[in-house]
Amino acid sequence: MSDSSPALATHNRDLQHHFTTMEQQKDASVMGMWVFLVTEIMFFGGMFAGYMIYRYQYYDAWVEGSQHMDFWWGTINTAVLLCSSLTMALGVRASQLGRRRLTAMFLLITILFGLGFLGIKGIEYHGHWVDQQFPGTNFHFLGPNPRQVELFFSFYWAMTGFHALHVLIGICLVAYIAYHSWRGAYGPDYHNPVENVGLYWHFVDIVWIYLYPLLYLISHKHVSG
Amino acid sequence: MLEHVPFWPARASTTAGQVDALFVFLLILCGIVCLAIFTMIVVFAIRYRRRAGHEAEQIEGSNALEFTWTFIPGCIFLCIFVWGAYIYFQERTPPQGAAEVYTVAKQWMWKFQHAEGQREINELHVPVGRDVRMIMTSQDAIHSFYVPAFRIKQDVLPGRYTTAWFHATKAGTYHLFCAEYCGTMHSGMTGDIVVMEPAQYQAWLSGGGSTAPLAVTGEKLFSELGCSTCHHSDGQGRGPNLVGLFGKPVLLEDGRTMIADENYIRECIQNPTLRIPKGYKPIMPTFQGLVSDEQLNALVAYIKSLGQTQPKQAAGSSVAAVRPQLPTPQVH
Amino acid sequence: MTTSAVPIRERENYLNKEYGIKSWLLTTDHKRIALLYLMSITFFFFIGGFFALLIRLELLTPAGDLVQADTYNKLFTMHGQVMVFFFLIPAVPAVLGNFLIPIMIGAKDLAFPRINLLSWYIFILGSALMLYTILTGGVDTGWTFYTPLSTEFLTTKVVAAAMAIFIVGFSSILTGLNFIVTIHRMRAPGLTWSRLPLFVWANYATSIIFVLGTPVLAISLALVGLERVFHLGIFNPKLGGDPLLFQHLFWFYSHPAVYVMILPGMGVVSEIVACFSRKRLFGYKFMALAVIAIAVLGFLVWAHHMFVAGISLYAALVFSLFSYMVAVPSAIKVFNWTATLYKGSISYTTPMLYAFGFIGLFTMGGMTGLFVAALGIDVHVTDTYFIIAHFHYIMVGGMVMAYLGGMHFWWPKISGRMYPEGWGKLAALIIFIGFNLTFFPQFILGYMGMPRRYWQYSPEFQVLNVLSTAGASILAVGYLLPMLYFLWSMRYGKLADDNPWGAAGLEWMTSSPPTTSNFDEIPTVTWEAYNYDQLKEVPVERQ
Amino acid sequence: MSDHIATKKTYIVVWASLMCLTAATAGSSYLELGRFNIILALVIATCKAMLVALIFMGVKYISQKMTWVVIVAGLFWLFILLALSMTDYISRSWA
Repeated sequence: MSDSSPALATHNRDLQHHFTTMEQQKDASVMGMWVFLVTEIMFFGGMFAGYMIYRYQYYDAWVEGSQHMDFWWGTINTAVLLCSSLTMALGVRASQLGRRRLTAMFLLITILFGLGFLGIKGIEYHGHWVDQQFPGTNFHFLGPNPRQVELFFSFYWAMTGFHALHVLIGICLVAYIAYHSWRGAYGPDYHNPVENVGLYWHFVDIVWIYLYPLLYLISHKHVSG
Repeated sequence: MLEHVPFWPARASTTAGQVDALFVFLLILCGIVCLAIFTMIVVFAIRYRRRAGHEAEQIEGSNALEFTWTFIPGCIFLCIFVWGAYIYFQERTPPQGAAEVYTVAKQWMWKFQHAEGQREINELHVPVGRDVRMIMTSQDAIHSFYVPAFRIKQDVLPGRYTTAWFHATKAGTYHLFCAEYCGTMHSGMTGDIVVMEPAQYQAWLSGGGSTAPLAVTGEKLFSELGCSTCHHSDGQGRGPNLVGLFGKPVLLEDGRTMIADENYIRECIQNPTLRIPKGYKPIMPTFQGLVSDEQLNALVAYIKSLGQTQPKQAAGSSVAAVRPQLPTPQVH
Repeated sequence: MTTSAVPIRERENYLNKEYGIKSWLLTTDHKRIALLYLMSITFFFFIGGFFALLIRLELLTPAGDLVQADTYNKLFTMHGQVMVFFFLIPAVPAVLGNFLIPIMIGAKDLAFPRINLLSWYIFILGSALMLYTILTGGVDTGWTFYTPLSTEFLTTKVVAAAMAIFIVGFSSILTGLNFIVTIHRMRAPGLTWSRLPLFVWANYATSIIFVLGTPVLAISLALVGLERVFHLGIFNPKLGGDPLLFQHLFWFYSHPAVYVMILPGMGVVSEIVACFSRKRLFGYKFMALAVIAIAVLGFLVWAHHMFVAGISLYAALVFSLFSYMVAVPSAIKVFNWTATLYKGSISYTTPMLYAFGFIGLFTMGGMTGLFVAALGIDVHVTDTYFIIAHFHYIMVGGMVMAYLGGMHFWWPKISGRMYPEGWGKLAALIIFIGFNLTFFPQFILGYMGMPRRYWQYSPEFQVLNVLSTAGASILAVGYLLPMLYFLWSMRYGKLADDNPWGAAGLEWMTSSPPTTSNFDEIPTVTWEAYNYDQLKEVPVERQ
Repeated sequence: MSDHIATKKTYIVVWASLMCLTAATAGSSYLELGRFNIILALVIATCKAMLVALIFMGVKYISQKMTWVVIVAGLFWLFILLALSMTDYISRSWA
């Protein structure tokens, strides 16, 4: 709360006019970001609700669909995202320590991991497209319950698609932050943007942590890619 | 008495009386409460109007009052809930032995198939004094079967059956409305429910020419589509024996149990491999797109009629005569 | 309360500090952004109102004779979408809330001024898309976008409309986020939670709904868009998809959205009733608790829109029970407002007239809510004019009354001028009469069984429809009046004092209009909210 | 500013455990556990999410209690959405 006396606040170029102290500013920024992440939980939550309901109704079709996921690419992609989270965390740490070049470097590696993730996702998407596993008139499936499997693929594309969109947005944000970090916009006193982008990136990672078992690992009988 | 109230809608079913009773009760209750609140507001507003020499008295509030007006309305609300739920429970629980009318809704018309075989469009004849159960599905968007005089309404969904039932009490012609917005001519998707005295209804039934009961039509389809090659009534076929299946629980391959209701039978015809009974192979082809909704209704009516010991309707009896009933269904 | 010797006109304030388009379009001042919102939503209010008038004119006769069936369907669809998403939802939070919350809590601005501006630009982007939808042929899904009608059977601008609402949803999310953080982190020293005005509490509760509900609406509309554009089959019954899933997701937000449309109104009315009774609100703590309870319980009732839709019997029971639970805090609020009047010193100013109107109409709307929450009755009246009347009593009778009441109450603060009191009272009266004439007959129509969204109808419904249309034309006059005299007063109105009503609250302790930073010095709060015992009454003749 | 700064080692240990858990969840899908497959997978996923949230996102080090309230509220509302919509589907087939 804002009960710390304004007199104590040393003037700081990064303190916006409507805040009394840097601490108040930072608290507001952190809280704002978490509230935003809650909206993201609910955004994906809508799709998870649909996924859960249909999985309950059409479990066999879900197993069938899951067997056409690319197990290895999916697993590798999980690892890639986890690595990116590590470099992101190290980047934020570097900025807390005020080491701007190091921050920018870690952020750059994070971007590379992010691009790698999207690249692998692209390979997977391409494979599904070629195998006529994109819903609609083009969809073609020979196994049992083709319609419900199409439903599964609708969820696969929608959920991973929105997730990939978030990764893409994340990459842009990290790039922006990396640039400004390199230019020296942040220091040990003021690095809220770096932290917030970090939070966003980790959140997107958490979404994938759930998407991975829900989409790729429903059944043990994998068709390895 | 309510008949004389201007604008009061006609009442022609057993449900209507129940709904009206709760409605009138709520009208009186809410009327009294509203009146009390409005009177208090007016009285306070006049009595404590701002004037010279009068000052507001600061009152913090009163926990006792707050609890009172939390607790008492809470209890009243609970009673209303129970009453409303009771009516709804009855509306959603069709009585045994009701006459069945299969309904297909589409943009923008109502198609009815009586179990006796009569077909109607935008007009439905039913007798006074008999339970009638509507088994409804939609061919396109969501529609809603709404008969204000019966106080019943049920959305009609594509891809599955929803049901509603009523027991008409008064002869006459009543509105049938589509109550769920369904596109351009939503307001034109109306029809008439013609409630007839039983004798007249019988006359109407027999006057329609020679129509085969729905189950008989279904039986014909059953063999035409080749269903009978696998579904033997002796349990020796590649598919499960369907005699006596209806209404029984079915143990599925994945360990779940489902009741073989109309929706289950419908689903099995359209997506045969989705809910396979235990012990059977997923070899049945799908009939989605191959049979129309009307044909599907006939098939369902036929399968339901199989093995009914006490034929409850004309259709049931005629089919039971053709198909000897077998004692133990294989699927349970 | 510091009426300085300098004439008000010459004192620097947020309006005259800078001039020019740029100073408005690039402003981060919450007060200026509130005015930007005010202009935007007023524009949409009249568009939506125009659609409503056409609908009422069409329904003057049973035959579909004024417009084509498709046109009529577009009219009610766009009336609903424009009014709900582009007027009612942003009305009080984005205009009055934006203007007042920082001042009421003694802050210089919202926590994130640039995000506040961004939210307005997002709103404008969504608005542009909505206008594009309207101008290029419109959309006829109904405001609810029910699948599979919206995904498979319509050829109108469904995707554009869904995108428009998707986008304005983010504007609400950002506003809600900003309010939550601001109320938590920016309160003036001494302003504890139990000292906050109820308007702030109400907007806080609203923000909770914005943040937790809106994303679910966003994703359900996005999925409708994907289904139309890329033929994904999430709700497609041919693939085994369930159209009811869409309804679940849609109402998960859109039912709480009803509380978005009423909670801030409750906040406004609480301020007005306290001020013009010159009393602390009766049961302040319960009032604050009640708004939070409504916001939370409001999330547990959504499927009461689906009692006849084909949901399970047992789910219907659960949702009906929760619906009655949410009625309890609403009842508490009505009782407390009434009790506040007791032994007050009540003056009949325009805002107070609106507050009376609000309490009356909200009570009616709430009471009829008891009817529709009763499962047995809902089966009969859902999707009929009974529902139309019920939610218009809440949303128009409640929210629009509160919004107008609030606009009159804070107009001196916003513009620095007084509105003409006589005209104000006249307009309030016209609106009250017009409203009841428009919507009361619709309750009867609904119980008679007239379904909603009907372009042509059975002749026995005509008498009541004529009454309703007559009421709507009166209502239209009532709504035009305030806009005209507000505009007039901006130039010719009497200059307002800093605290023309003698009201409590930090917003009345700064100048009218406030300076850009709201306060010369951040106040330290040592008093409870609504400390009318410590305030001097403004002489009656000066009001 | 008194941020808690975690050590590099902490982050690397967390990352290594996340990788192990990923391997575990991938491996567990090869076991035939029936419906426990999904439960196990979700338990592991939740452990991973907790690690990321607590350490990488620094929830563990945040002094504000409000952050916890916000997170719990978000998860609780997600639960409302999932649980209440599921009540409909589960009970539809009840007689």
